[in-house]
Amino acid sequence: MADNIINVHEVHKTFVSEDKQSLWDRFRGRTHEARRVEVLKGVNLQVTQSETVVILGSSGSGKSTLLRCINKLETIDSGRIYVHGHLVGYREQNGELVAERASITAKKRTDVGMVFQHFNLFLNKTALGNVMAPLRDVKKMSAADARTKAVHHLEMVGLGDKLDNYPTKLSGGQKQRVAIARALAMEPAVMLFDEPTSALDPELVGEVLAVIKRIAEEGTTMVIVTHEMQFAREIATRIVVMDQGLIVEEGPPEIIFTNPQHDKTRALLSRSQTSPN
Amino acid sequence: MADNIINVHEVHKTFVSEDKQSLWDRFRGRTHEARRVEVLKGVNLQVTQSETVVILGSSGSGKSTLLRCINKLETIDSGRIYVHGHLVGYREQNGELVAERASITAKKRTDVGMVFQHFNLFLNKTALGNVMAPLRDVKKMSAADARTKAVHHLEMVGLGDKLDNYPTKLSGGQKQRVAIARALAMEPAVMLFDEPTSALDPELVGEVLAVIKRIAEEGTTMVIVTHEMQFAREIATRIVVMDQGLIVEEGPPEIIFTNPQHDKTRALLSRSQTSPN
Amino acid sequence: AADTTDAGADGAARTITIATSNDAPFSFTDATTGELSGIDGEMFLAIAEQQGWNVEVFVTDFNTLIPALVADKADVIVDAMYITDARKEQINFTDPWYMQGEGLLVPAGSTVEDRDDVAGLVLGAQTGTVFTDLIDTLGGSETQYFDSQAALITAVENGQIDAAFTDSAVLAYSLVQKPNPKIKLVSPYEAYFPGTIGAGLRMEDTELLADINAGLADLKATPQYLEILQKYGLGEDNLSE
Amino acid sequence: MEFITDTLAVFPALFGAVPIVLQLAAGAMLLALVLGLLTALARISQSKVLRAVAVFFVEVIRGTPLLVQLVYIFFVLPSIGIAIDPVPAGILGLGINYAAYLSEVFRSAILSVEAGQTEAALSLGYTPTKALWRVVIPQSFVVSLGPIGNYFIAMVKDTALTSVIAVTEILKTANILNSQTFQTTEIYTAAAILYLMLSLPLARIVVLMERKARSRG
Amino acid sequence: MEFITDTLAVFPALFGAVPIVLQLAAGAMLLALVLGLLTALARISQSKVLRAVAVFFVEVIRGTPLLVQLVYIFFVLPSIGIAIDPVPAGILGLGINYAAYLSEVFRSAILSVEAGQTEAALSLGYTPTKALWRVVIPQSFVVSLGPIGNYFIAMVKDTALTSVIAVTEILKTANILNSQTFQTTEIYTAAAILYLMLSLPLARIVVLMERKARSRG
Ligand SMILES: Nc1ncnc2c1ncn2[C@@H]1O[C@H](COP(=O)(O)OP(=O)(O)OP(=O)(O)O)[C@@H](O)[C@H]1O
Ligand SMILES: Nc1ncnc2c1ncn2[C@@H]1O[C@H](COP(=O)(O)OP(=O)(O)OP(=O)(O)O)[C@@H](O)[C@H]1O
Ligand SMILES: [Mg+2]
Ligand SMILES: [Mg+2]
Repeated sequence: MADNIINVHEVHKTFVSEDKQSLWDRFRGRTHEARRVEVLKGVNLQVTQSETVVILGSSGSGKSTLLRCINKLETIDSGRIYVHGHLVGYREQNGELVAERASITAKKRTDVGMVFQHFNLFLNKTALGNVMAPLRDVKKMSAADARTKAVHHLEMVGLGDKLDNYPTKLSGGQKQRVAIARALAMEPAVMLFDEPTSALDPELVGEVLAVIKRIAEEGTTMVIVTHEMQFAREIATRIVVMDQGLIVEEGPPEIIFTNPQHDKTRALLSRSQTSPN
Repeated sequence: MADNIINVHEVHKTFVSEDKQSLWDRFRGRTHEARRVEVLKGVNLQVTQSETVVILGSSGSGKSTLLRCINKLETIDSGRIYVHGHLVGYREQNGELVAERASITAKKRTDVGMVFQHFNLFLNKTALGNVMAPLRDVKKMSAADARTKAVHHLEMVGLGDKLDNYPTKLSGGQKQRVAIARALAMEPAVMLFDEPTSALDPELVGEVLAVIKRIAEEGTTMVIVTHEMQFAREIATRIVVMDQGLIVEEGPPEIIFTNPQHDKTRALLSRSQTSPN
Repeated sequence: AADTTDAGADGAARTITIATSNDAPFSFTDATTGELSGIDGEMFLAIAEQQGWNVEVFVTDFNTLIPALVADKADVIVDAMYITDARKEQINFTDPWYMQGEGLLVPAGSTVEDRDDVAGLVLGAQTGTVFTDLIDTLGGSETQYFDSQAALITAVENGQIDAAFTDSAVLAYSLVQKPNPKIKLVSPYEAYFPGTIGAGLRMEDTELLADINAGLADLKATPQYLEILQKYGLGEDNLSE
Repeated sequence: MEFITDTLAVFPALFGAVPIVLQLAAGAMLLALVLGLLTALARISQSKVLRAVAVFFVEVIRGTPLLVQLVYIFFVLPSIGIAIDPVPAGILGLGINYAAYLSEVFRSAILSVEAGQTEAALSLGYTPTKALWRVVIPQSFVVSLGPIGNYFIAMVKDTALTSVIAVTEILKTANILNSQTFQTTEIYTAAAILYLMLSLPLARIVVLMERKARSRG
Repeated sequence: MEFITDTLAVFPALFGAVPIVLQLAAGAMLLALVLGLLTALARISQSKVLRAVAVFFVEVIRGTPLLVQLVYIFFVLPSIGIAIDPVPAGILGLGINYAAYLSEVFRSAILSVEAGQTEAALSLGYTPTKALWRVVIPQSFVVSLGPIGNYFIAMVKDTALTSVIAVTEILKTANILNSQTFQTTEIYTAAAILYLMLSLPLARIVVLMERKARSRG
């Protein structure tokens, strides 16, 4: 298992949200019982070098939460998540998970690149500035080196001519490609994509998918959450189907798409066939 | 022509929008040339008692603008719009249109009821308050009479049990039905609907369309802009197709739907057949 | 308060509003009794009693006394105001009530012995008093103006200024009220500005001026006059001729 | 310990000034609300003259210190024959000053009410004026509640400035006490605490009102 | 006419006070920015103690009048051995007062930066602290620019309050002139105009800065 890049083992995750309280209750310090939703109910997933894992699942099934847990953007209740054989965000102490120092977590996170649905570009920086910033701030590269590297990665995603544009002057597809370049420039062992095209206008989806496809072909290890079935089928080396906080089916795309076993998988596939979007 | 409830004659309407100026230009009082868009290019439309006219047309063709002009929510460049034989918002003086007193326009507007895409319920009033407000403020009815009438109309649209709900506590379909009741309670000679269901979740569309259908069956004169083709076909006594500021085709639904003459009409109908929404 | 001077025509007692900056020991409302007190205060009360007036008190900063009078906020300034030519251009003064001069207040450890020693020091006075003119001539490194005598004294105590010039009576009185080891009065000290104190009135109120002058003359003829001065630490030196 | 008892001993005298403070704040707020709303209406009116007058008023008031405005009203206006007593002058000064700020609150609240609300009212036969008063302004008040409340708290504190125009409010009372007893520390500590006792509960109320208004939305 | 020439004649004397006003405002603003940012960071920090201290500071300062704070700093602090000259005391008082208000500006600006920005930074290997300083705070400054500018204008006007602690700023200069020449109307009119001359251009600049910041957004 140690040669897995990602190893998710029996992970449980519960969200606790407080019920909306009335004005007076709050004023008097009364708290309602919290509402607890178990979003991941014991998830297991291994990703090895150069795999392209595509996660499918209907809305609310826990796909985003799983990705966020891998990157320690969420805490987990129980279970273990190893990246490159190391726990991220925790130390193990007498079989319990204990939070580790933030600076150590930060260092480990550079092994995992993440691309968000809403891009999350730094709004006060140009395209170039976005890619350079972590190289300088985190990797401590010199300005010149960071610049060379950033330009290289921006050219790779076809944005060599937009270096000095601020995010507001970029289309959605361009923004997402900057976000991909920014993550790639950090040379992570694995890239996580959370619905990278679902915030894009239909005509811009293609350019981003093309970039992701090229990265996959170069052998980058990737986990991708997407609703683009056609794309999933083309790119995935393995399909993982989630439902209600569990992985209910997984396998190579040619099998999942032609011979789905689980009801949920069938429902997902049939829905995508009738309506083109 | 005088027995027409609405008579739109050669109406032109141009929107003038100023180009976005740079900070410095504004500061120094420099103005760019205004951008002028002619949205209505000579529209003619007559609506007689108990007709249900449905206006079709692609986005930007001027449908909303036409409805808004009828109710004098927009000024017009030239042409004449008569409601019940009277100009609305203007007096004619030496063949020119001159703005009339606001109080006179207000009085004439009570002849025309309008239902908006976004409902525009008064947010600080309950369902009942919304329907009562214009009865009291405009029709000067007593509180008791206004209340009786408001309750009656709210019951007619199936909201007898939601009288005391504020808009925030109503679903989209319920809000739209309150808006319809509010307009109907003023007993207008004609009701204008501007895409009354396009802001609704699909499952709520039906309840609103049912209400409109019932009103039509009671013989209320109506002009409806909608993209619901099936509904248009069922309800319309006449279909009017607009394109780029002009009425390009009109006729009874059975003819328009089965034997469309104009390219635009064919395009509209074919589009609606392939995609169910 | 403004136009009460005209009241009383119908025989009811006339009400006179006096303006004061409320500095002890000249004219101030006693914190415990609520009564108008002080040298000028008690003298005016004596005059008022004799003339049959009711007295109201209007408190404002010293530098706004004259504006307040001119703006009709009060009828008479009763606040140990020196009779000066500059002020006479704005208001009328009564006959002199008494005489007094300035004192020099310094921190306890100060070596200042006379006003000639203050050159190069940080000097302070109350805004609007005649002493602002004085300290401008003394060559201080800096001059600061305070809105009240209390603030001025506190500033010396705090070491924020090195020397303060103001009415000697105030300084003496404040040290009696709150003995303070951090400050001292320079003594002996001969006033540079022995001045004459009077009450101020609007130019046009000549009738009231005559009434007060008459009352004052009567008061001076009684032993009460000297008693009031002595009660607040002044004496025969301060009698006006 | 002595400090505490001395400080407590100051309170009774200061309490005497609280009614004046409340009178000032209440009177000035009323004036500010009325004048502020009128100014806001002038600023969004059709009349160029009204708009210009309103802008001029707002700019001049917001461009000069309240302290200067109070001095002006109290000492300068009498020279053109308008003599006003300290408390009315304080109410006038505070009221006019805050009217300028409140007018901006009202104006932006009125503009923040969706155009759809006005259009709905017009389509139902309201005149533009009636739509403004019956539909738009009531909704804008809900939006304005929070800012108005905060300005009221600021105003309670700004009553301290009226000490320069001879209003015997808390600070002036403290000054007077100080010039007789010279217990500087105790007196001003008590004054500060008294202001806190006035403004903190008000702040609490404003927060509650704001939440309430929002939850009704 | 005479009024106008008399008023104009007052200006040279008042101009002398402008450098002090600018010194006060600039110094106090610098202090307020630093202290305000620190307070904002304390309020959003993990430490309960820091948060409580910050809240206490903000509430006490916002609950008491600036005038009382200035009097306190100038007349009361010396009794515990901290004697400060008028101008430094004015800078300290204005700075502390505005720090409390700016801390709220910074806090809400920081919270208004989308969580996605922080998450992106974390996912790229920034520590939370670094993400705050390198990603969130620079963006929050852009949002804060307008409010900061407006507070600066308010501060320029509030320098008038330092007249009570013997700072010879514009109002104090006017008071001194007035007690010598008694030209009340001319002097205070000139003072009011001088304040307008300072604050109106500043207001213009703030509007421009705000628009500029928004257009970059
Ligand atoms: N911060 C949160 N607090 C409370 N509940 C949350 C939170 N984040 C997510 N959830 C809940 O967790 C569940 C799973 O969410 P998640 O975002 O992982 O779903 P998803 O599979 O990514 O769905 P989608 O396709 O809509 O993005 C949902 O029910 C969601 O409401
Ligand atoms: N206030 C306005 N200022 C400038 N242009 C406007 C304005 N309102 C509408 N337009 C323009 O007028 C044209 C017609 O608009 P209108 O809203 O009447 O179209 P429509 O047929 O109702 O379209 P839709 O189906 O999208 O509602 C559009 O190009 C629109 O951009
Ligand atoms: Mg998701
Ligand atoms: Mg439309």
